[in-house]
Amino acid sequence: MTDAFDVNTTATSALRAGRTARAAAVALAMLCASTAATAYAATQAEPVKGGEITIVNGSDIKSWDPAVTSGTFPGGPMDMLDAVYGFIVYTDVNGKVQGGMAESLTSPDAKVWTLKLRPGVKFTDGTAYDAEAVKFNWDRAADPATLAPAQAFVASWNKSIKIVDPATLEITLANPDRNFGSTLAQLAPFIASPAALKAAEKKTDIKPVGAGAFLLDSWNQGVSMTMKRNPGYWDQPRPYLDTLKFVVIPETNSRISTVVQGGATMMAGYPYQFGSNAEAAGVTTHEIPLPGLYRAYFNQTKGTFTDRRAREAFYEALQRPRLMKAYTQVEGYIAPTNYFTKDSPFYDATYKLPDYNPQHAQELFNALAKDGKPFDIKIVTYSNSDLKRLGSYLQQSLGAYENVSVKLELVDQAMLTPTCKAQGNFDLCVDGGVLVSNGAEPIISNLLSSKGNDNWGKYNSPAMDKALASANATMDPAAVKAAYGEVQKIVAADLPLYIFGSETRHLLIRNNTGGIVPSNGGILQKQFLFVCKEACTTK
Amino acid sequence: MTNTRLPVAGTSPSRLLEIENLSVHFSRSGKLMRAVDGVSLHVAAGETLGLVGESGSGKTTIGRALLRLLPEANTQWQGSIRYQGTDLASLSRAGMRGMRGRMQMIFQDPVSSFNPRRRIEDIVAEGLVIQGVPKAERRTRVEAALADVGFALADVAGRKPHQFSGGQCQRIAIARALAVQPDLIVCDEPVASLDVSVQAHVINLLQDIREARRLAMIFISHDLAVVKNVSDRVAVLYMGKVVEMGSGEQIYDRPAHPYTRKLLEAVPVVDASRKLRPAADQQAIPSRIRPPSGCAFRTRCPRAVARCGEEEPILTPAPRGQMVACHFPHDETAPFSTARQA
Amino acid sequence: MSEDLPILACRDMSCQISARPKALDVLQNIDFTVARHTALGIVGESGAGKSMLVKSIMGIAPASVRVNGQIMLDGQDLFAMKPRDRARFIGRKVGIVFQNPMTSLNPYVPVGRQIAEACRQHFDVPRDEARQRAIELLRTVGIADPEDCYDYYPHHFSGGMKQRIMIAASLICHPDLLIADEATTALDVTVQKEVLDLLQTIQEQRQMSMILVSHNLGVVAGRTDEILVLYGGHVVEYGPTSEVFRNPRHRYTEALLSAMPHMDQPTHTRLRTIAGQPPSLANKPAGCPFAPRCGAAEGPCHTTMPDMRTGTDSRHRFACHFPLEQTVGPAVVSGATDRGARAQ
Amino acid sequence: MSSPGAPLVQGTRLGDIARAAMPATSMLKLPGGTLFEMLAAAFLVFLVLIALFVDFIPGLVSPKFPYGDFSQMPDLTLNGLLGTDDIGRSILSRVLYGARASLTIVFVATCLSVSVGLLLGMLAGYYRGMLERMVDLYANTMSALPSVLVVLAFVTATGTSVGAIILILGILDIGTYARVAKAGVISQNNRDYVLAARAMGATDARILMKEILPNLIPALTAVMPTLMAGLIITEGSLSFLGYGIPAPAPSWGGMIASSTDLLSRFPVLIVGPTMAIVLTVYALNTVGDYLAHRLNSRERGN
Amino acid sequence: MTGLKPYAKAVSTRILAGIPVFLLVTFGATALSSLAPGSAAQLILGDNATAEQVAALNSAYGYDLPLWERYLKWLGNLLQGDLGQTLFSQQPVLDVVFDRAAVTFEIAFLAMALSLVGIPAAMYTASHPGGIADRFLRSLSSLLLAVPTFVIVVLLSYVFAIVLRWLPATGWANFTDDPIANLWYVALPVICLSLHQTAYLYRVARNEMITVLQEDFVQVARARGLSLSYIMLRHVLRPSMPQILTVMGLSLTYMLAGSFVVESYFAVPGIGWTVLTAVKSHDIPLVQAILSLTVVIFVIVFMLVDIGYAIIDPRVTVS
Repeated sequence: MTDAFDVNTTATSALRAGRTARAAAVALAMLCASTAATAYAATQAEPVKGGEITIVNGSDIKSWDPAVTSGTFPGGPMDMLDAVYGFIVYTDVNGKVQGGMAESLTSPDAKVWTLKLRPGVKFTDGTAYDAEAVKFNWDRAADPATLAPAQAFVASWNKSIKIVDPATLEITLANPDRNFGSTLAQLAPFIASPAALKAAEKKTDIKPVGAGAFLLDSWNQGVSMTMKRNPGYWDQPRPYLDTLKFVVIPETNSRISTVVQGGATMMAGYPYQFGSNAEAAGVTTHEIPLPGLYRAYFNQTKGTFTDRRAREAFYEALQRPRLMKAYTQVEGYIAPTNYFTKDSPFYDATYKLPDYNPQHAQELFNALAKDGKPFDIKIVTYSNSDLKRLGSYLQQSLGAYENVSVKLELVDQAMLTPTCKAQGNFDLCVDGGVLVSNGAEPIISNLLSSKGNDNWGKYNSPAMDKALASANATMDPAAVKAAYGEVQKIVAADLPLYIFGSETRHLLIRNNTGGIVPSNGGILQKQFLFVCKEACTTK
Repeated sequence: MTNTRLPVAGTSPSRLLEIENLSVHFSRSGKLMRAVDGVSLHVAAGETLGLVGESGSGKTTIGRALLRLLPEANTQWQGSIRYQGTDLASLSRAGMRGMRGRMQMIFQDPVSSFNPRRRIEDIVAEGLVIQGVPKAERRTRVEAALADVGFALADVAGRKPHQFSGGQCQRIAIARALAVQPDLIVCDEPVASLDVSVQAHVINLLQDIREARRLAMIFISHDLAVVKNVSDRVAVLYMGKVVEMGSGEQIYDRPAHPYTRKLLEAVPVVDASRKLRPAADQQAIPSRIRPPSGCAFRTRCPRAVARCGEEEPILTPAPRGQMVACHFPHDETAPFSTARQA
Repeated sequence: MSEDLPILACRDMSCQISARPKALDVLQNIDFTVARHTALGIVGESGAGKSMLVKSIMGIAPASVRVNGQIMLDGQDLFAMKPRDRARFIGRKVGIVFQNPMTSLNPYVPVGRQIAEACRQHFDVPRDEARQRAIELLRTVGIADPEDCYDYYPHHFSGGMKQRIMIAASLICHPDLLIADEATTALDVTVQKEVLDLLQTIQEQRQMSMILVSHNLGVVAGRTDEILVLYGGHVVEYGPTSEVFRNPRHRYTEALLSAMPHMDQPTHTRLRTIAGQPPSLANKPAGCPFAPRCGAAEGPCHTTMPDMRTGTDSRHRFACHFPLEQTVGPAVVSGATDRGARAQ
Repeated sequence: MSSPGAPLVQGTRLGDIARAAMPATSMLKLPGGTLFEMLAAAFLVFLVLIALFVDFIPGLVSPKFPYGDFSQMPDLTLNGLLGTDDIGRSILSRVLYGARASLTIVFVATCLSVSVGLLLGMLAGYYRGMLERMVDLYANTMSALPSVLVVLAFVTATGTSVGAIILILGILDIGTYARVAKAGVISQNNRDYVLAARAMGATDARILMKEILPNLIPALTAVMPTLMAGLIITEGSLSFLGYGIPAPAPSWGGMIASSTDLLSRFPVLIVGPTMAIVLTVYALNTVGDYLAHRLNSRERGN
Repeated sequence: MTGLKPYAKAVSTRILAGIPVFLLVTFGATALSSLAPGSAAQLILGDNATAEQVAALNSAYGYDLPLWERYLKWLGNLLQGDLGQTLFSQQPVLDVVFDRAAVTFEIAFLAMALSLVGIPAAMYTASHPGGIADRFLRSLSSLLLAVPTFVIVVLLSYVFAIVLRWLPATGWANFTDDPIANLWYVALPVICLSLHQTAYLYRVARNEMITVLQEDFVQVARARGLSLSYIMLRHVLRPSMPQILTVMGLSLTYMLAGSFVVESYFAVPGIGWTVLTAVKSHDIPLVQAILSLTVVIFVIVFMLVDIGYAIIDPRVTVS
């Protein structure tokens, strides 16, 4: 769930976040579900047609395969895929599923879902963006050979897709899933022209032919990508922009100064990275008000952390706000008490993760040593400077205890997932970045259910699986809240993850940028973007 | 006084070293250069053979060839070098190593002929170590060799070459050669880089040693006066060939080859009684890579006629007894010696 | 610029190299003159200070060398001039040929230009005229095809040829004085003779003065009018060449003469040796520099530097407390016993 | 052509005399070098002492544990002299311990490349032929490629461990040392003392070890500081790019890298490690120049 | 020295010597794919790929073949002018490499041109050794040589792009598209690259000139009363050039491929940055192509240097 960009970014100032969050909340109140006419967060200006916007990312995509998606965060690979394919549905900042390329995705019982497509939408090769095309893409994603990360998810329901008419599909799930829409938006949102997909012999041959707001004009691998507006886009007069560019700049500082100097329009990051540049003329920061969690995986299949006492000791040994400060160099973090934070509707104050308690932690370390299970861990994380700092801080803080031994392994970007997820070669694995947890699902299941896609620590608790299943199976808010109460209870009891901070993302943007509509983890809906004639984004 | 000997064909037992038809060719970037071209020489025990000639005449190459010290790359040589009947050319490296105790060399530059990082006593003992002389004996022999050149071991022990002057270094070099008790020493310009006030020392020393040990020497020098002083016999080299060979008196008083005469005339003489009359002649020195046809000296020779370009003169006995390679050898006394005797 | 004014006069000249712990005296109390149309030989072994003397006269001694005293060139006091003017003045008045023809010519510049450049700089001679002069000089020094050779680079020439080119270059400004600093040392005997002959011819034809610097007594013997013997930075003997050779008064000169092997000695003649080593810059004897090696040295020799004395010939001067006796007659060069009689 | 005609005093070129008497460009000249060169050498000695005895500096905190709050400005205490880093460790302590890391890596890598390079270079220079061509090929290849690229490619393959970094840094300079050694052997091969040893019947091995090797040491020593300075920079670049010695071990490049991201907020973080790298490289270069100059004048003096 | 012969010889010698280097380097690049953990396939397929799937894709790319076979195949394709396509964007590698090389060439050449100011500076200080200018430039050049490029880059971009905002922090415009913008963008990278280079060139040139100044022929020129400036220009500059040329050749090859830090920090799409990301993402065809280019550049530059020697030094017959 991470990518190069995410790796380079991290947390935020709680104070700053709070202020911007309020401003954003006002704007969000005006957000309307199906039309985008009022969807200009913090923007007063009227949309202007034409112009060019440049989004700076830290790395380039590896493939145009619509089924191979990962990282719903701005600057991640989905950012570029979205411009070409468009989200079929997306989750808005309130956690509500909205229509994107499709008109709506609805269900009366969380079991049978109806997807209504917009009539007359065409791929840029002229073929129809219709039910057949959608089904083709999903069938393809369900094929293990496609290697889609969402393969298991899609395969659990793709057989049941019923094409009602060219603009309507009916999907019947095996089990009710309240969060089907947001999961879909996260895992399998892109539909490419079947013709283009069929034409490609190898994955790398896939040409980006979608029905999204933009057309790929040129791609200079690792450097930049230029897109032109799709003249046949369904939602005229959108997209407003003539040209959308993505440029790759690996260095965070260079990215920031590029935006500050006007060399690019926006980059995603965290206020601590922006520093005084956020105050520079011509730019502003924009919070994406989606709280996310920083977490690390305990390896629960082998090693020290199979013992709950070790996990408890880990929690108790460290001051999490200080860890966050070490990570982001910014003051004011509050340690999350559980998976859900205070501003979540599911928050339950009863069940709390262990707090800082060095004496008890030391007792636990001693006890573990006495039992012949010394606290001897390997922390695996990325080698970028933020995570290196985090890892070093963990190592040095734990090192102050007796009977503790900590190794730190910093791995290359491409190697973290294989090392942690595939090989399970770690005790604690930190992949950095926040995992957006606004709607709880599908992320919470991915993290905590025994079959969860992001459950790198292989946490396995039947009670947790059951609680998560029941939360998903109902549309009744009270039942959901009760189920999530149970989840928090189990989390506090089992300590399946190390949850150490919460954060929202920010954009550093030129202040003449309008039409900022975040979706999912913060990826902007590019068709709304426009260039104002003068500064139009509030500071 | 001088043991002048007419060169005789065939091997005689008194001949310590016999070089026959030695040719050495260097190839430099595809071009072949004949450094030595069909040279035959011999040295008897206790005899000093002087080799004179200008730069590039092949003196040094001959010296190195007969000790088999020429670089192996880009060098071909042929001919036979017999040392007391043993053909050095056919010896293996190890076999040659055995011979090295009997032939030694002294080099021109006393400073560069010593490894600057080694101590004098080690340098002098080097040959003995290699020849496998036991340690106890080594010391006495080093001491003796140093004593022969006027040093006490105690004075030089522990010191490095740079602490000695050029003349002292050359004496140490002699000691190094003597330590292995050779029968023959090749001296390659041993006094060329020494000041006049110092070179006399070294020359006298070499003479003393030669007499005391009945050493044979090959004395290579461009300085005709020095060669005259030390040599029993003298061979004059020109462009890799022996052009004249005979006793010192023969060569110096009645040089038969025009080149020898030219050399002798050119030697600056400490004679301030009259101001010299400058001559205006000058001839180009021919290329080593493409030597002229016939006699190599003909381009500089005032006596050259057509025959000299067609036919290469071979070394034949001249009327006065020396061997000369010239179609028209001189047979009068040298003009300068006439002047002196006048 | 009168004709009887010497072309060069060094008065009480000395050179010091600034060094630690103390400055080194390279040359001390050098006094000599070079008359017009005459040749002076300067003789000395290595370290005697020959090179430094030449460089000091030419004004090209290294920056760490301090030159004191007075050098009058063509009646002008060199040290009274500004450095730039001095360099130009010397460049015009003096031609110099150095020891090593291989390194004295810039391998990157055609020889013709190296010959012509000085007169282009000093006299603003137009390019073509300078070229003509250079070609003429090349012809004078005996280079065949001088027109073609003008554009050749030094590596096309042999050592002797290069030295001829150096001589040509030294003549381009019509100098009054030609200095040949070991100009033939690196050459083969036959070539050496040719070059020496050339130098002498030119000096005589062009009515120049010449300084012939050499370590080899034989080189200067028949070719100079006067000779200056340097030892350890001092002038030990100075006088008419024939007089000095016939009748050396300083014991060093005499020893040097008798230490040389001669071609008219029989084979295996023992040479007379001089004990010890020439003095080094760092530890010079306090008195006569030759005293430690001199058989006749006594008390004062080791403590005081002898003054210059004058022999019967007033032009013959020498610095020795106990000079050799004046021999009469031309027959014997010196008292060296084993050298035998040398016919004159 | 080896016959040296009549070069009686050929060794004395005018320039040599001039060179020997060149004025020192610095005003104060100490035995053998300028004050500045002495200072540089003293600094290196100091650095080596630090690397050896950093554990015993009284009052110096560990480079791995926090000393104060994060990213603090420098103060006048020992540990706070250069401030604290982004997780509260004493930058001074990390710089000093980083010296140990850098010097160890560079030293061991240099030992490796010198020993292999020397061996290859000696054999190549002595026997020429195929071996010489191989050594040339290797050295050419290495100089055709930017060192950071070679190291990166290698480290991607082996992973970042101190051993791997030492190995690859060592491999980098083998070619250069081999070339220097080779040139030294070739220039000595026809020196009279080698000929003399051969005339004495010395075996190749004996000539190489006893005659040639000792005289290669100065030339190698003279290039060593400069190459070591290069290695310090390469190692720093490697750490800077994130492929250096693994954290939390202190390394100068790594410290610079982690301070780079925070440059606009805490510019002071970059000062300590940058100074350390710059001074060390400066000192090494100065000493290298000095050695090269000394060697040069001695060589020419001969 | 007759006609073009030395040049032809320089060219052929260098090409012949370059071939084994070329083979060795490109073979190394090929081997990299088997040595490095992870693979392009892994990156393309994403985190969910199983080992079998990765292996399958690898075999589709031919990465399962034995190393030498893969290498021969690559060589064969190369001879047909086919360098393959980039693994991810499917651009022809040749186009990518030429595009990016043009960028790097521009930066490198400008940096080289800028660094030439070191030569007149060296001429002045070499002829006035020990003077104020000499001491100042010597200290300055030593200092510049001691500052690693990555520090220079960080500091200069901090000062000029972030604090002062005089120059753009990143970006690129092609000279053909917009010459002014091109110069604007190129300024910081060029300055960063050339600082080190200038210092190095200056030092080499100064030391070489000091050495040449002690040559006998300079003493002769001085003895002939020629002016110092004339001596520097006519007698010192040219003999110093071979050494200077060697250094320029070496640093040009270095700059052409070695500007990783500069290029990636300033996001300049040159080959340094490209090869860096290509190595990280296992884009082997790209790595191979760039390394090949590096070697070719190396050979060409040294060929030019040799030709330069032959032009400068009349003695050279090119060994």
